[in-house]
Amino acid sequence: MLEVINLGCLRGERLLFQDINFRLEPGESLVVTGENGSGKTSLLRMLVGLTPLFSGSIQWKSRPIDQMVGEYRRELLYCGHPLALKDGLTAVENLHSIAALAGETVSLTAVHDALDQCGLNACAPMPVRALSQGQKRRVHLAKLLLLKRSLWVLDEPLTALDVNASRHIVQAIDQHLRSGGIAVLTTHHGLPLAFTPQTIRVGA
Amino acid sequence: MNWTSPSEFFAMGGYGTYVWGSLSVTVAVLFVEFVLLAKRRRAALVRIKYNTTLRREVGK
Amino acid sequence: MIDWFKYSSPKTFYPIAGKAIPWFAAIATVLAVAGMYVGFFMAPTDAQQGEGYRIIFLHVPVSWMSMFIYVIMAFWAAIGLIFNSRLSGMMASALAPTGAIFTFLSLWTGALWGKPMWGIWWVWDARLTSELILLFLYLGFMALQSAIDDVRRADKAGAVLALVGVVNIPVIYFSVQWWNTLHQGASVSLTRAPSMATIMLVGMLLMALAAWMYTAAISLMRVRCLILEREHHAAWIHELKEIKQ
Amino acid sequence: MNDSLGLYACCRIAQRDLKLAMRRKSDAATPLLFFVIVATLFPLGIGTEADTLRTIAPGVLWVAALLATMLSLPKLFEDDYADGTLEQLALSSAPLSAFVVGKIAAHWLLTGLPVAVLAPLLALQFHLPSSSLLVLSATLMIGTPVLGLIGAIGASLTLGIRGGGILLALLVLPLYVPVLIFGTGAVDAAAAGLGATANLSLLGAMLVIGFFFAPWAITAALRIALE
Repeated sequence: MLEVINLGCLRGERLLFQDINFRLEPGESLVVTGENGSGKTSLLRMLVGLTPLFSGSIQWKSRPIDQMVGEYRRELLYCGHPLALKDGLTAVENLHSIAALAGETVSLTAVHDALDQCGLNACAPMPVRALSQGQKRRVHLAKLLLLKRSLWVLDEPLTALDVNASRHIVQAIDQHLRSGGIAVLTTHHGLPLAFTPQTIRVGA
Repeated sequence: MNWTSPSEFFAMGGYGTYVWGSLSVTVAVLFVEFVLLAKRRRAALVRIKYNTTLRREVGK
Repeated sequence: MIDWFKYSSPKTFYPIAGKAIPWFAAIATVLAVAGMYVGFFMAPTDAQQGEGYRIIFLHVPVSWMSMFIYVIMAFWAAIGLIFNSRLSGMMASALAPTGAIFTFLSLWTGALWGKPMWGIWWVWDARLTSELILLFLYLGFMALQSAIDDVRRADKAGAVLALVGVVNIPVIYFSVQWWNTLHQGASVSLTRAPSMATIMLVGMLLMALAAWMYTAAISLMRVRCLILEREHHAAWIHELKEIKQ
Repeated sequence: MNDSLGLYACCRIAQRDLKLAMRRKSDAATPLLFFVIVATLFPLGIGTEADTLRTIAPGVLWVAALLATMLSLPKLFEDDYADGTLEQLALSSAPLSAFVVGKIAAHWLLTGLPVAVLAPLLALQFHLPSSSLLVLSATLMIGTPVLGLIGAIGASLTLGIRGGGILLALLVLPLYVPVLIFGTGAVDAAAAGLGATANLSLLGAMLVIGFFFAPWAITAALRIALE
């Protein structure tokens, strides 16, 4: 499904990594490890198509991703470092607009359901400005449940989450993999997934 | 030939200031551009030479 | 079929440019001397403007060149965006300062011509005004490139700006001319100098070619500087004879 | 399918931007206030002689409008860029250019349109004949979206750059020249009793051309900024 061949990344004048190879089939996951500044985030951004490739290729269903931009993006969900939430909007409004801007129409009940599953029903009508950092993160990750996408690319999904919320996320990822999804993630913490993920280490 | 004497040439029929003002500034600006570039090149070379020797020292 | 991509690598281009620079510089000097000789010794005195008109042998070529350079710059920018080649971006960056200098010189010589002809230093003439805006475009391009730290991003952003600029230049020129006729009536045009004799045209063409060759030489010099600055980590740089000696 | 998706995306982002602006009304009103104050300063600086004011009115009001729309341009993409929304938009299955157009439309509704509505009132202070008031408003109606399209190019190029705001002005102001010339030209022509249609149609042509080309440049610049 997702295949990465001889991927290399040049940042400024520095070669961050080269010859990265992996292949993920439905139900499989990959954890990218490495030190700060080793290029984990760059790898993910290449994977979703934000950063152009310096060398190598990325294929989805045996076709290079830059040849099937629209199709690939409809199956892809990327959660980066910034949360992409608007302080002035409520949690519900934020999720609703995120879904709409991602190109999907979702009902308000679906939004509320997703928030419920993340344990945020009390926060739903509050402006995001009033939420704690961890709560914001959970709102951000609620879109994993809201948008039905087959490829999840998550950059440090457990940052700023308490034990309880982390477990929620891990469960969500497990559920995603069980139903035939693919996940690529970076993490500093151990990630007690039900299926053993592939791991890859970037940087020298 | 238009000019009978050098002084006539330099006077430019009363327009000397303007004609020579244009010419001198043009020449000066282009010359300065050249000099600055030559300096820039020297600076770049010095920096690279420094790095090269550093490499050799480390390589030894 | 020539392998253009081979020549677009900085490593191959650097020595070729180094060999070409003296030639361009020599041709520029010869042409400039010939042009000046024609302009100052062969061209006759103008009936209306006296000797003052001889400024056009500088003014017209630098003005042509100032506009021409922007177009070449945009050309390299487009190539850089399409083929994602590093050298094209460097070419565009190398041309901008020279273009800005020629634009400044065009304004300077234009003002020095305007003073005796019209009695004032600055006339809101369509051409002069367009040149002034062109200078702003060059300065904007250079400011944008120097404000971005990542050179690859700087090249690409500059390329987009150059393309936007080159699309806009005709619109700007047309609008300024429209505005000029509206506010001033017919203005004295600099290039429509009365009864352009063939010999004057020859002088101007020689000077224009000289400016062209100068631009080639100086921008190649600047490209070489840019290559040295940007690729200083590359192994081939350390093998150059100017480094080894 | 793709077109309707684009249109939907365009409307949704415009709607969201307007909603956000309505929650911070003071921010939204700043450019407008700026416009009024700048226009008021000119009579104070130049004097209150009616003929002089009448002559400078189109230029002053147009330059003030131009600066007012430019004032809020750095914000156009900056917030979305900083909080990561922009990269999500770039990864959306809807085309990025649709979002760009939507954001520019919202920006215009918040600055260009109110300025165009307000300008005739200020023009009265400058003793502009009532016949040219409507023309002034019309030129601003057509001209400010062009300013928005051009300005957005500058905003996307200077995204995330130190000193971006002032650099934006340097990049964008020279490109504003044609709009300024045809905008003020129309008002002058109307005041002189000549028809303003020629100028207005030229402005309209620029709007059409800008609408087709600017989004391309903006999306290219945004993707470069996101790399």
